[in-house]
Amino acid sequence: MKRSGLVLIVSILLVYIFLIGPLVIIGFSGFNESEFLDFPPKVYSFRWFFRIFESDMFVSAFQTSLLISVLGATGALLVGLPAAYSLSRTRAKWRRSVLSLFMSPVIVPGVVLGFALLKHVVIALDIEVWTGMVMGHMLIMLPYVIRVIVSSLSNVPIEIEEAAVSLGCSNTHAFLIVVLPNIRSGILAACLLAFITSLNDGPVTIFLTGPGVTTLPIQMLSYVEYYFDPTVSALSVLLMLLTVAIMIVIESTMGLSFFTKK
Amino acid sequence: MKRSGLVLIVSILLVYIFLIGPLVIIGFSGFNESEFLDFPPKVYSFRWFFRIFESDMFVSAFQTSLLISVLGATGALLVGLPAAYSLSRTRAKWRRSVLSLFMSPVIVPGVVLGFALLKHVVIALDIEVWTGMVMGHMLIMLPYVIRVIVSSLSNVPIEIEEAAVSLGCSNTHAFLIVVLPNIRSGILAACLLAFITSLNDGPVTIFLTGPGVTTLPIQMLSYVEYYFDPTVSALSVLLMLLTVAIMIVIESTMGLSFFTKK
Amino acid sequence: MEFLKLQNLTAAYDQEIVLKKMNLEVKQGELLSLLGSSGCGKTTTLRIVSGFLKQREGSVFLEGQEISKTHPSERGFGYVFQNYALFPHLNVEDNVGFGLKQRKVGREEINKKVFEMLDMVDLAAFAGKRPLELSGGQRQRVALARALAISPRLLLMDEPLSNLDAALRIKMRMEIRRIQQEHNISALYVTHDQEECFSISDRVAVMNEGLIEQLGTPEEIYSSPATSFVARFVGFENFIHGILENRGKKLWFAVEKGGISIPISESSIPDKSSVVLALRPDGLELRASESRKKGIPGKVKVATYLGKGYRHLVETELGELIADTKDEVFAAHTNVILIPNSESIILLPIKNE
Amino acid sequence: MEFLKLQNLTAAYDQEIVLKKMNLEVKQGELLSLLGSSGCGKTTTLRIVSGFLKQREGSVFLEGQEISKTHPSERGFGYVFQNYALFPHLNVEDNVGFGLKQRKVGREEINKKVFEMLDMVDLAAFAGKRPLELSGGQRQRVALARALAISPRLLLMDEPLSNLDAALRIKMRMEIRRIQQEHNISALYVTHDQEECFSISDRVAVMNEGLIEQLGTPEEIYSSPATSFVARFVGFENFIHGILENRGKKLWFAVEKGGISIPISESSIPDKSSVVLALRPDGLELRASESRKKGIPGKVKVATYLGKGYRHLVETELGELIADTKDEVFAAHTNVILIPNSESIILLPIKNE
Repeated sequence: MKRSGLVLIVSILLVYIFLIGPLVIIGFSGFNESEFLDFPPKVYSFRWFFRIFESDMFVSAFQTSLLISVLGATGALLVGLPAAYSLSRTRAKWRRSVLSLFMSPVIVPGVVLGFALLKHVVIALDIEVWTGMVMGHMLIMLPYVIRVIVSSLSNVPIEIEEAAVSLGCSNTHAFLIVVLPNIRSGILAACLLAFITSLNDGPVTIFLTGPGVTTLPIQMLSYVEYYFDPTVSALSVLLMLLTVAIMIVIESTMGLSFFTKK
Repeated sequence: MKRSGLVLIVSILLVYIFLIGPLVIIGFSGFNESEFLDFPPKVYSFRWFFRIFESDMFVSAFQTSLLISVLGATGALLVGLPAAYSLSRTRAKWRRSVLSLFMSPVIVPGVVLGFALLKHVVIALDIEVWTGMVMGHMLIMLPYVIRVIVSSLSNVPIEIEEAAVSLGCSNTHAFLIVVLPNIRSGILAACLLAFITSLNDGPVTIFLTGPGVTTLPIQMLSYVEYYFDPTVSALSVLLMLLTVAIMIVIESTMGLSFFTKK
Repeated sequence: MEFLKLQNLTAAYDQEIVLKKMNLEVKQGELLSLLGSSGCGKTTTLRIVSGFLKQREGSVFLEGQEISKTHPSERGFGYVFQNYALFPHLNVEDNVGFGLKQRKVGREEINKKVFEMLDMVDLAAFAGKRPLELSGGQRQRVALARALAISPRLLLMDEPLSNLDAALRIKMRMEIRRIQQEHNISALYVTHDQEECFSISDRVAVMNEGLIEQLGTPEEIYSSPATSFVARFVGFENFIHGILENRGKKLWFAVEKGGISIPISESSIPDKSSVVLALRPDGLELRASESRKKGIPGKVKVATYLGKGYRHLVETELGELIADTKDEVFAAHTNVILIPNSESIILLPIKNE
Repeated sequence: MEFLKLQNLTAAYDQEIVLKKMNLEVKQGELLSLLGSSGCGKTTTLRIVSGFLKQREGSVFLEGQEISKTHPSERGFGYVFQNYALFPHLNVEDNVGFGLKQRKVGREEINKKVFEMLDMVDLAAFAGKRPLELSGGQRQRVALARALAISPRLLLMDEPLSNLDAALRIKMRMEIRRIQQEHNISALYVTHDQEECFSISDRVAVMNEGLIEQLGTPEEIYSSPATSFVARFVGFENFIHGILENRGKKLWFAVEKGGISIPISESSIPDKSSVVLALRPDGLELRASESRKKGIPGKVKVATYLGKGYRHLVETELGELIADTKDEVFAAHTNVILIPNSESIILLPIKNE
């Protein structure tokens, strides 16, 4: 039986147009020789891509972004892994439900979080800009890390730990030599997902930037306030390619179902 | 067997401190009579909450936010529902995988999306600020709407549609009188989730604001550039309360597992 | 004229062919079962008859009329799903009345018919309940009532009992059989359970790899399986390869290894053919090796208790054979003689594979 | 001295008590099964013995020593899980050698033992494979080899066969029985399947609601169940309430309704007691009502074919009774006489509930 009528085909098309359309346009614009928008472009070039790498401001912002994301991800993993483990093995429902509420990606508006961190932690405790930024990003990543690792742990039945214990392992030893090797890909996915979330973050970061510490998205924001050339389009293309590449890595390690689950 | 050793307890505590700590501090600061940070506050008051409602700028920004979110959610639902349905019933793997890639919440950096919309749609096609803003928010919400409805549809076995058809319904009729009533709570959850995502969005919106069209988070951003009193803390408290309330509604309609799934 | 006729049905998912030019006829008032393990094409057949799946080739006729192009909603067949597929948002009464409502039957009449159906499945007291409030067996009965409420021309059932526990399954299959017989309903029933299938069917089609291996009454299939596949399905566990030999008056089944011969009562298979001899575990008599009786010598590997008797795994020159006894048990490592009961023997032609 | 002794074990999840002062003793070299439906406490018992669950009260003794406080990793028990619980990232060889490696055994010795175990379960050729590359039966055998490689003092098995299909289940249970007997392993086996349990056990403890209903050899339990619960579990399907009466020389079982009396051979139950008479479906002989034999009159409601015979659901004054015949079949609505076979009758005391 043919289930997909005209309505369905149209709606799928609309989704593609809405979701992919802007990205296609931005792509064309990044490769456009001209500084103005003519669609489709008359002459294609890599001109604006070279411009990015010539510009000190973008290169150093990217380096900052990278460093902050890596440090933040490491911190989030160190705190998140044991938390995810105990969360996935606990029987106490209330603990699970409270934590899971905070695991939801939208519970804390980024603007609120950034503001809170700036005013009450960074300024109040007189913390360095760098430290504050890393802390902020660790906070953004923590929910992602925990959620992905919890989901990965749900595929490791508790019985294999018990099997290891019954064969002579201590509990900790069983975790290290039996659980950990089986959630390696989950941990990788968690880090990568957290990494791109952090890399692309705007609202939290905007509060925490300080002299010399600016991430790429924030730099892009301030760039377009003054210039209006396709450099940012080209940069967007690169950023998207990086994101897509990472997503494909996650998809191939964790399986397709990873993104369709919810 | 006691599985949670000292390490686990410490890590759970850290997670709570990291995730909830800033929110607790912001809460105290919102209720603090004084304009300066003294923790815990010496005198509590609702002073800053009243200030919000006295300020025209916040009230109108909130109205704008609300209107944009509602319109965007409606649009996202109209496009997303049929798309989600055909996505959940299709057997073609490639279509599923391509779409699911775009369903991932981080694939398109908000800054990139906002920039693309501004430069290539709003400016290029000379669209009104309002229209652009609603379109932008629809775009933010679409992935959430589709994912939640797909997940909700996965609990409605295709057999109940076939049962309806075998009893004399046309395909469309079966969808309307058998499928739709069973995903009502999923649709509600999808709309609410999309709504708060849109309400709290910063990076996309920041590009699309124009004269007279500013959302609450953006207004907060520009407020803290000039003032540094606890009004924004108080507003953050309200925004968080709203978010938590909506989350609790979703949790009670869709069940606890909704947030722990991924 | 046949009531339902399937002609040269061929079906495939993507590149994989799951039905190969299948032919089948169901008589009016008959319950015909499709029996086979998963992937044999039984559910595919049912889905083609229901119209939810399009065949690649072939036709479906109902009372002589081709219905291959009729939309499933217009075939007027009742369908009972494995997962019941009740409408979760409707109560039992509305579930059962759903089909009649679609047919724009008057409310009075719907009400009357619904309660007649609910009485039939003994659930009149549950009319106001939602499906989630019912037990598995009750849901199954509601699904049956719902399918029967539209007075279907044909009832299709896809493993309707497989989600129930053993005791309930036995009870429900008697119930389904009773209702089907009392109302003279023509039905196509899909299952993988041999006993369930036998207990409920007028005729059985044993399917394997998209083909019907054997079609017949349960008694025919149980006592004279036509192929090794069917034999295995109905409890034959010992299969011995050998040659049929006509030595004077008697027919003998001869195995090269060990020079063992077994007398055969009769067979339509030509002399000197290669055949497979099949025996159920209770068709092999076990004797202590001192008994000097003629038979297959062997050594017990394991003996296990089944409740109704003992099962022995016996190592012989012909391979491992399984033999059941009623009361006597032979311990592991005992030397024994296995005597085939010539009445229980079945000879099967060797299939070229 | 008993090998394993469970004394007054009480266990609970939150507020729900799942084991009630349970006592059990397992002998050296014996395979004892815990049989019962889900929620009866059988798995809880196994988990307490393994140490993965703490009892609320009571003690576990192994060879006279209390082990309740010993960590599971130091009990030295082999544990076979329902889902096998193989380590997915290790190959078969490393899975089986895992326990020995934890014990810091030398590499040479591990290698020798691993291949001895793999030979035993006939999987030596699969040493390099990962668990995911194996079939269900192979995984199950690896799990068994892994548990046995540490030469466990006690082998614990939790429904090890329930994820396998029927044919493999029968094969594997013979295999497990053979290995257990040959190596004289003491084992505790948990299952809900009566036939599996009987075929594999030296003794069986039938459990119900946290208590042992009956403890005995499979033969004892099959032929003389002590309670209706056990009787139902081992295939008794007819239960008739009545009174035991001593009329002169003979004992009679009398039912008020219909004035039906059934002669009883002997019973230790005192005269005039209320009892339940239990019969298997094949303990009721079916005769046409013209036969004038004494028995319970009834009317056939449904007759179904089982392969090995026919099953009849018969409506009588004593309720619905189930009777099996071997060859003869009585169609629905036939009037019949049911004659209880006095040797098959079992009398059970009435339980106060």
